Amino acid sequence: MENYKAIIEALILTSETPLTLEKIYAVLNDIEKSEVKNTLQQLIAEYEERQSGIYLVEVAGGFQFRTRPELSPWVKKLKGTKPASLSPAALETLAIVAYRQPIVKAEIEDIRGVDVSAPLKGLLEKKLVRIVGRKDVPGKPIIYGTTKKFLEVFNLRDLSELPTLRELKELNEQKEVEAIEEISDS
Amino acid sequence: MENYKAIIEALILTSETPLTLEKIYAVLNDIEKSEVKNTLQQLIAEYEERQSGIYLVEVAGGFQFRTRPELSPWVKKLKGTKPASLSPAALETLAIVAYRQPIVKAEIEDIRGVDVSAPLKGLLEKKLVRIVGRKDVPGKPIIYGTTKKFLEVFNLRDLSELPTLRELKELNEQKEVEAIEEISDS
Amino acid sequence: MADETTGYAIKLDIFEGPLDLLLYLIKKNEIDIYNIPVALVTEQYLEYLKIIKSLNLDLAGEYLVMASTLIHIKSKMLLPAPDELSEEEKEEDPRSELVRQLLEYQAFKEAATALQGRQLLERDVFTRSAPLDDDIEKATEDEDELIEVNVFELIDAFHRLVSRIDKKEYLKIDLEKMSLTDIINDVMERLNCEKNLTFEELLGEETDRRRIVYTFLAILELIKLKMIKAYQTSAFGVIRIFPAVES
Repeated sequence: MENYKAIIEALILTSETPLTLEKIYAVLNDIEKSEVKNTLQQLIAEYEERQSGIYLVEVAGGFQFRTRPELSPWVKKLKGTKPASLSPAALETLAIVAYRQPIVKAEIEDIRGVDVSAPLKGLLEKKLVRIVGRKDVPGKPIIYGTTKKFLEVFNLRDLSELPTLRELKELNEQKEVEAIEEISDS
Repeated sequence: MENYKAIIEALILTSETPLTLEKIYAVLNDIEKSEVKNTLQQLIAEYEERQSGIYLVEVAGGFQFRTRPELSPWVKKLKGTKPASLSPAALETLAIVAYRQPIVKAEIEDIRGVDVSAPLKGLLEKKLVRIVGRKDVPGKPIIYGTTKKFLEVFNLRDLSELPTLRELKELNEQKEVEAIEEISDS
Repeated sequence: MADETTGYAIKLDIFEGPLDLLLYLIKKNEIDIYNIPVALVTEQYLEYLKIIKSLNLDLAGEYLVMASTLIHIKSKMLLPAPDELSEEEKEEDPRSELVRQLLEYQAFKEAATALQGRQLLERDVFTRSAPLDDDIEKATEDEDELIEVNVFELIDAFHRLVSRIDKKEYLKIDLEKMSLTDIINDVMERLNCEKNLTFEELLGEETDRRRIVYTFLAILELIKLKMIKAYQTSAFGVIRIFPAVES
């Protein structure tokens, strides 16, 4: 006999949304529905009894592991240390500034084809981009460049360590030869 | 006294990547480091003993809950998708980077005897390999290394957990045999 | 063309390259890798290349390079009889470099197989994949927030942009340009602090010729971009540079 309890526990852990009874039935198609329900109650009771940091809860029509509410201060503290990622818009804007600096906003927008006010503001707040100066042309536009923190985040000694487009293109091209005339006769 | 075990268990569950000791220390700043380590060992043993569907594993420099390998058929059935696997070319390239890092592309190609552009790009996209910097030789080629995700995916605590290469052993043995032969000849 | 994501390829891709083909021949003939009969292996190797050719499949150039290496070794082995050689020459087996390469490659092939045999995430073992609880918001907006992104993502993003807009002038990014940008950034940073500078002040103790040339080029570039202004007090007096717009 299979260890249904272990299987159900594994399924709950890996499910992206609260795991519904229907999904459990579909995976374990040879098991009685009442047995699934009993096993789930057993699991809930076990986690309750252990008084651990995790509990199994029935939520949104399914089952899910959650951290105990009283532990939320620590969980929140951990979230504070979670690295943020950049949105695609921010990443593209940052790439333009990094490779084309010193650059003004209009030039970034010319390349991206859309307004970049929001991503640019975010990058300034994250201190990845800074104001380098102003250009002495009508409107005196602000010039942007990257910061020391930018180098730190990307683990670069200086900007010349950035990979070039040619190097990226080289990775896209696989060398091949078709003819083997020369050797086939030897 | 706080229930440290419950807190650590909750932190591991909520962390998206293996939870490092450093992060635990940062969240629980008033606790002895040795106590954190003991608690983790205790938790690992508890999950081992329960023989449940989940186990706690030390991987990629941190701790993570994972489903037991023998349950993978059911989890796969739930997910319904086939996991993307690496081609032999990508795996060989990855093995070379893992053992010989930091390494430049030309060195990988020397070992494999073929162009590695395509597999290398695939590994960069999958975030199993990363750009480490540039080598200070003419042409300043890009240096590659493996990522934390590589350790996570291949279930390694750190790089030192990689098994020794057979070639090294064998080449050394061969040298020894030759040395002995030379001695016996003279 | 080989498709990296599927791992399937139409070209004779049972072999990962010439070394892989050689290892196969060695195994097939039950040859001692330390004592390869080069004539036999070369013959079979060329035979395989002919098959590939007859199937009209693309062949990586590396296969041809290996073919000529094999022929070269074969001819060297045919030359003088071993006992006519001195001790020193004897040690120099023409096959030794190839053997070393084969052993090294074989070791990595095995290492690759070993990696594949581990308990792989998302194949053998799985982790929690539910998104983080919605009710727990991020605690504080940290001033010195950690950001997780790598250089490859950056160049890849830039590449996507460039291919989208198809403006060739944006392709002109090379090490030289980025080195110049480094210095442009330095100059602007110093000007922000010190308001105005002479070329000599800018260089300071610098004696590296390359750095001096680059600094000069950086100033010319900044003047062209109308980001700085340069003034000379007299015909041969010192040149002083200022930010083009006072901050």
